[in-house]
Amino acid sequence: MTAAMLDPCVTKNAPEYLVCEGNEAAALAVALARPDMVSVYPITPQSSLVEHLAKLVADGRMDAEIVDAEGEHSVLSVLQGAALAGGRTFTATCGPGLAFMFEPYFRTPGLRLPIVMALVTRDGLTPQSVWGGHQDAMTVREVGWVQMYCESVQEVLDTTLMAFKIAEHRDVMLPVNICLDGNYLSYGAARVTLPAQADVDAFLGEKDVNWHAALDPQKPMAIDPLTGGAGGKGPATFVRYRKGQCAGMQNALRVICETHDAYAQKFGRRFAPLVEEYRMADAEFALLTLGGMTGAAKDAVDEARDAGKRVGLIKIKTFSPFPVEALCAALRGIKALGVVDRSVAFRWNCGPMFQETLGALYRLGRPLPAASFIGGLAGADITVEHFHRVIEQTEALLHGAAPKNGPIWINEND
Amino acid sequence: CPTGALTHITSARIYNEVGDWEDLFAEGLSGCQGCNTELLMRHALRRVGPDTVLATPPGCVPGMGAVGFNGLTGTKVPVFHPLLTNTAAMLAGVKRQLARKGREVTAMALAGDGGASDVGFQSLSGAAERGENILFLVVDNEGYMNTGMQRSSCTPYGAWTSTTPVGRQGKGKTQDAKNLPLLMVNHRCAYVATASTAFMEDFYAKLDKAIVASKTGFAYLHVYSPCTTGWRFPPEKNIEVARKAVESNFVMLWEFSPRAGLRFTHSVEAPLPVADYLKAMGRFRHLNEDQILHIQKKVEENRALVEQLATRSSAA
Amino acid sequence: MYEVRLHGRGGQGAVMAATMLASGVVAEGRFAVAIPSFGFERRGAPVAAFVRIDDREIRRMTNITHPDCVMCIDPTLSRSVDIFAGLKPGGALVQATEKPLSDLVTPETVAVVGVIDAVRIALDIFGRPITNTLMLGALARATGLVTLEGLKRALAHSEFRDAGLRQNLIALERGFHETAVQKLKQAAA
Amino acid sequence: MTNHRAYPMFDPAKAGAPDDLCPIATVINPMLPGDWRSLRPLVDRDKCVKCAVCWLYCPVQCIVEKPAWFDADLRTCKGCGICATECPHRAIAMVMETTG
Repeated sequence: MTAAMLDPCVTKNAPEYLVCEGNEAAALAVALARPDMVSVYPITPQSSLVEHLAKLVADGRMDAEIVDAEGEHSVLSVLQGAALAGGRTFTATCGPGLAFMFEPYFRTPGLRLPIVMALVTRDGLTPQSVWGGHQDAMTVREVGWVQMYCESVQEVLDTTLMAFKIAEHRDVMLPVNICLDGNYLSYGAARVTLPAQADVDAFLGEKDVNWHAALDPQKPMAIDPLTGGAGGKGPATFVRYRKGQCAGMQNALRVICETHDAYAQKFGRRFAPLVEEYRMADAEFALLTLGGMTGAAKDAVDEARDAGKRVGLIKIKTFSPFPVEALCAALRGIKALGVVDRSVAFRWNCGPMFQETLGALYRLGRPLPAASFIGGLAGADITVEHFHRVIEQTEALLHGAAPKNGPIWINEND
Repeated sequence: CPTGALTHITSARIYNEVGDWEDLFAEGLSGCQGCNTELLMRHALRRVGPDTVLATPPGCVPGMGAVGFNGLTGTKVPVFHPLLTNTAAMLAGVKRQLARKGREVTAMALAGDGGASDVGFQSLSGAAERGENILFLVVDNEGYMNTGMQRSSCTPYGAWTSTTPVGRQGKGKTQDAKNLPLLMVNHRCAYVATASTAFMEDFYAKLDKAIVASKTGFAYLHVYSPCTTGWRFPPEKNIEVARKAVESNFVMLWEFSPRAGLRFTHSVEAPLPVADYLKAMGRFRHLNEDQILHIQKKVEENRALVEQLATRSSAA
Repeated sequence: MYEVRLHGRGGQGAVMAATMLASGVVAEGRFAVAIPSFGFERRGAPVAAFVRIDDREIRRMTNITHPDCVMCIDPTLSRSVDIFAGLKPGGALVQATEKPLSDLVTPETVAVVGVIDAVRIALDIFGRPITNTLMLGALARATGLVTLEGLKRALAHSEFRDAGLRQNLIALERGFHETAVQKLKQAAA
Repeated sequence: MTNHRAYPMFDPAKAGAPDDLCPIATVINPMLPGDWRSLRPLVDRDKCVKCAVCWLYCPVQCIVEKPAWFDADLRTCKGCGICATECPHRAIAMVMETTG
């Protein structure tokens, strides 16, 4: 458990491993990152994350301003102000909270503020649901935040630390979401290793978040003047900023890889930065997964391998910016693909990751039979048994079965 | 004339004190001719001074160029566009972070009545409840003037706006205005006051108190700002309209602090009939007798309510 | 991989017991994952939590439908909940009850039973019927899944402090020592 | 509150801030609205007692002090006429701008 882990005097006697839920792992990482300001508002399944943060501050183990704002809209607004005044900032939300936060959320990437936010993913309303699913994160995937999905509690902790480094990198300067599956990762507890504070300090380096735009009386400037319009300098000025934002997103692909490398060197834990290839070397077909579902999928792949099926798994970690090149590289050798989404792309009648993958397949230049599976909606479990069926149905494509027009609903008959 | 003599002394006193201080807005801002908002914000920012961070949510203040356009700015202190909805929250973040670094600055908002009383009210109320150290100045021109003179919850009963138009059926706004400053009193802010540019000395005194109060709590200043364009009166009549609003008790000048309670700073004991005020502008031209009566009754009700609060305060 | 399902009522600490069990296992250098069932954990309402234990890293973050062991920390819960649902043949039951072993009715899948009059002991220790740490001691005794030492280390690193910690350490000990364990003769799995 | 002068504006080039990140503005708008005027204030220097009422109420704050009177800076005066209306000594008249 947490047990004064962050007090340098106590760290010496801390256990080698602790067991904590994903929300607590994120909170511990935030404390290690020494933010200046954390603003919070409770919402299921994120609430325990902000409770852990509040407790860390109340116990004197974290030196940060905690602003209990009156709603998510103000939560992110407070952080925008703090970041413009030079603060390292963090918050967390999900589902309806994200929807309410949308106005400042939509604006953050354009301000180029390196705000870090845990997105404890939750399915969308309606039907009324308080449970996990990726619908909230997928709905905002085009807004311009960097979004990385975690598979394990340890990865939540490590990715949260890396998120600050990635967001604040001068070539990126974009807000980052750490996406962790509501329920299964947020409340699921597992063994994690906590890095030492001194190592984290060295890894993250000096805070310098508002070198480009500051609200400081001694450096007067106007932040976000009216820009654009159809005449004069407007159009060119606006395009310049938009291109800058696109460049930041593309740079993020490189910086995410560099940061994962540096993290592995410093802390000895290596996670695939963009796309993980699991048992892909001689795979004939593969599953494509995202986030907390991946562990069960890997177990299923291992069992299918034992049964002689040449199946592999590709996991997308960085969903925004979409890692087109890395995904194409992973897809190069296979002949059929099953894409498992935990949310719905209503416009395309498939999963959002499936839809994005179709774009990558065009880039690959090789047609590939692929099926869209949708499961785990509103807290439903995607079990090893479910993945066995996904493997069977994907394998059928290999043998000439025509891909279904529309998604295959994993939990339809549970 | 005695009034003139009084004004003479007052104006000279303010001029002698602050006339040399730098106007912290650009020389040229594109407020309408005779814009009361431009007048009050130039005075206010000069008084608050350069150690300030200024928030100007969408409205006439940035609309006239305070935050600038394509690389040009209209303000000499750091200034930003919050959203219409999050001024108080964003400013709270700025102020807290600068305070954390040991910097003493005034975090000031110049917000319109719409962004404060309607869509931005949650953020305002939350920041006031948390006691954020902010000077929140609301420019009340009783509507969304920047977007084309639409109704806000601060628009008074009977007023024509572009969304409460006058026609065969429509006779202007059918509801009374929300009393935002009294709502802020109910938040027990460190300081709450109403002001008018027709009473500059009163405005300056309240600015000074609000600046001090904002160092340790939430200071709220509600300044009535007659809008020549939206209220339909000639630009040169601006101060006259503002003055008549006070002299008819349509607008009352008072201040509140939790310790001292509420008190009138300029009590009008023998008010003009409100019709004299209403006649001064085009937005009330269509009113029938019943409507004028309704407004007169509301003015008296409001006066009685504030009087009651003031009496209770002085008794306490 | 060994899978445990914990049953209790909201407010009794079943979810916390799951995390504590995982901590105890991890304190011994092995791997564990604890997952609560996701509902509205109102005081008194039935709740469940799941724990997976293994010697290597556990990847799946899913619910448990076919547990190796069921632990029920409330004596009356089995009246309203089918606590044995999906239990694997040869499974274990750890039950809080004032009944003697001989009075316990169990399905054929149960091969090992541990019982303890946890409410009485809890009232003795805490003055309140908090049975979760007691039942962890009982689980350790009945299944050998985790050592008492591991659980103690988990408690020491928990949020418990001072008197609360001392009481819970006593509860662990008494849970371990006052549990009656019986291996049942049963049909082969 | 001892300082009543603006600090120098931030210089993004000197700070190494690229011009394609957060939109900022650091150059004061040089726009002067004097050309908006159709009427212009004309001060009767004999009547002016330098009471500063015109200065107090001028929305653009364009009133400047002269040795024995107050006058309007016509680069920024928008010609609203408030000064003429409010002058307690009737020392200001609004007169038509001449064309050309």
